[in-house]
Amino acid sequence: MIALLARDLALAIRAGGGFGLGLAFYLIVSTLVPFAVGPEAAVLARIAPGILWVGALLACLLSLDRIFQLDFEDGSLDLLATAPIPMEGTVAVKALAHWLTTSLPLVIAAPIFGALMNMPAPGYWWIFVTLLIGTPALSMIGAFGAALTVGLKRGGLLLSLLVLPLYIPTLIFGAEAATRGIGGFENTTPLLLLAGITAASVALLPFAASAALRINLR
Amino acid sequence: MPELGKYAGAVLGSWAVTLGLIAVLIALTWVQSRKARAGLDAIEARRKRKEG
Amino acid sequence: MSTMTLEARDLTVSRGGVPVLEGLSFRLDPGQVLVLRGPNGSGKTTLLRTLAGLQPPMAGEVSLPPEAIAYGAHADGLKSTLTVAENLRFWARVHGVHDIEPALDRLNLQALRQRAAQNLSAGQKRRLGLARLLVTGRAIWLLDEPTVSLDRASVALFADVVRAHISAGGAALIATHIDLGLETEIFDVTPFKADPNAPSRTPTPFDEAFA
Amino acid sequence: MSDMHRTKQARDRWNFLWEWANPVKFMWFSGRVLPWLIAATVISLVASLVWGFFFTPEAINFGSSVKIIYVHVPTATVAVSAWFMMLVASLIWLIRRHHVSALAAKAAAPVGMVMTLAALATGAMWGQPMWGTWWAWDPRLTSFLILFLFYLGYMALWAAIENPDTAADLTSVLAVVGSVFAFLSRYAVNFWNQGLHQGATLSLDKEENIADSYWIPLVIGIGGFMLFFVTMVFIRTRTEIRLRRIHALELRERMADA
Repeated sequence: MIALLARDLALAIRAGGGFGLGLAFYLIVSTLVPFAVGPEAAVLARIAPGILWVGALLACLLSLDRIFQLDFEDGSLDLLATAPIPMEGTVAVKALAHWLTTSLPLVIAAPIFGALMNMPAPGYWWIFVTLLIGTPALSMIGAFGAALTVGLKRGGLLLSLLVLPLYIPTLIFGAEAATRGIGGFENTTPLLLLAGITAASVALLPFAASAALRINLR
Repeated sequence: MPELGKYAGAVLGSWAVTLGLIAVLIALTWVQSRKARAGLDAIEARRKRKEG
Repeated sequence: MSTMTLEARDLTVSRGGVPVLEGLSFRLDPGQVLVLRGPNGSGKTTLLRTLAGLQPPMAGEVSLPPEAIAYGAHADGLKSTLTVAENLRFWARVHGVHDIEPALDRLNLQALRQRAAQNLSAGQKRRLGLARLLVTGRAIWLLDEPTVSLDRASVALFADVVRAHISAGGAALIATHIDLGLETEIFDVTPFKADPNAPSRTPTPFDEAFA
Repeated sequence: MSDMHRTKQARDRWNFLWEWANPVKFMWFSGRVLPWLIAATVISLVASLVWGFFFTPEAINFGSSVKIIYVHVPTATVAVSAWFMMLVASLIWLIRRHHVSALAAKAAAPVGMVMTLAALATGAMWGQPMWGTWWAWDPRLTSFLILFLFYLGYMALWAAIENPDTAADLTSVLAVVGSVFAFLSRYAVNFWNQGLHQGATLSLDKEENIADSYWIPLVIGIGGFMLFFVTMVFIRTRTEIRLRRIHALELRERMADA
């Protein structure tokens, strides 16, 4: 499984694109929002955590279809399915690779982009923490969606349609925890719920995703 | 016709929307059902001819 | 490897819910090479995928020891940006094997080991795909047209590899039209073609099994 | 020993239920039942709608707007029930591989979606005069919007996959996972906004102290919309079975030609 992780990371690094594109998209979204809502600092500061969460979610969505698509096309997935690694492990490792290459850079960049929106000081910390806790769920749910649509020719748009509703609880708890934290309110409850969603997704969704993959390989 | 007062628009509107949506659903279901029935009849007839 | 026998009993395989081959019974013992023959679209690939466990059989059963199968498909599962050695090392590590040198030697890939897979010719890619079989450490090879795009010398090389594999107690089931010059048995699947209109399959207009 | 025996007996006793999952039997049974079902649907729907529209008094606080509940509450009830039915049917398909079950889930989705849409539209029209806005991010409204998105995704996945068994498998997996997330969303949305909506819609009657005059037509209406749902699912499942049969026969013809 470490071999698979190492390979996926090597591929992402050599293909370039991987981190760069998602990060650039995130930056552009964060830049466009002030143009749309106006430069007023107070307004921007108020909506910053929400925008940063939505932006991270969309940037994460961009590269989801590549989690399994390339391996499906070049036959690697067939060979992995007959390899001694359980399919659930393959799914979990690929979701982890997606998190490391796409989501983690977003988590690190989010506080910096927060500065563009006049986010108050505690915001840097809270946006980082909530994204750090929440993005593994985004990657895992995304891997499930990618597994469902891997055999389809134009699966990209369908993938968004399937995955975005599944992102709603994560988004609500993540943005809520960040907003409350910035306002200086108690935010243990949404943080715990966010962590709960991440833990449950990482524990259970590999089974659903590997079932979907096996169905698609038939 | 009962007197609906100031809510007439809302009441009539929601009834119209609901009944309209249901009508569309029934029409769609009916058309699909007829098409499937005709298609199956055609293909079964073709099989009969081939066998007989 | 005395128990490494693959056996199919009264097997029916299906593609898209429709049976393509039915009533297949055969066994593949260690040291045996079985060559699958049959026209294009006759279901050889479907049969191999079913035996490899990628799809469930429609009827009948397959018995084989666990983790004994190495499947070689049309696609080699190579990553174009990785080098020959990296590609091979990946599959070796997945299967818990550490030494890739013998496989590189046997398929004459040593000179190419640092070349990225995207710069290989079709035949070289195929050789790399076949080298993958050696690093799986598995006894029963299921190969789907393994000699496509190989020149005559490479086919001979491949035949040597298969010969060495079976003399070490392995076995191979190969779908190919080429004569490999091996001691092989031919298994022609044509007679087992499923009759889509067989009366046994459509007893009533709406059978439980739709297709 | 006796325990196992008893389990087996219990299983035999319920076996007749599963036989209805056979397409032949389903076609026969649904063909026999449908005329009665349609009659019952028409009678109960007409009764409740006429009663609700013409013969209910105005509520003190709500005026005639209270009449909207006779379309709003039943459509909302069916919208949620339809998703539950699809979840159960998907599980039956995944576990017992009865084709009719998968097709019934597929058949129910458009009905559920239309009901969700009707509940949303009537809710918005009720909200406009009452809350002064068409749309509020109220937990119940929001949950229904999310439910609508789930219906959309489910139907889009069915439409996108060519092989019918693969489509049945994948949509069933989606229905199961989606249900969990829909449930989570319901709680997340509650947490996120406490809302303007009536706590429980039926409690409205109690405040007015004239419970029965609102209640009886509403209950008949819920029953009528449920019957309507069952009728539609029966008809649509029959269509799906026929389409599936056409698909199978065409495949067979193509194979025979090859």
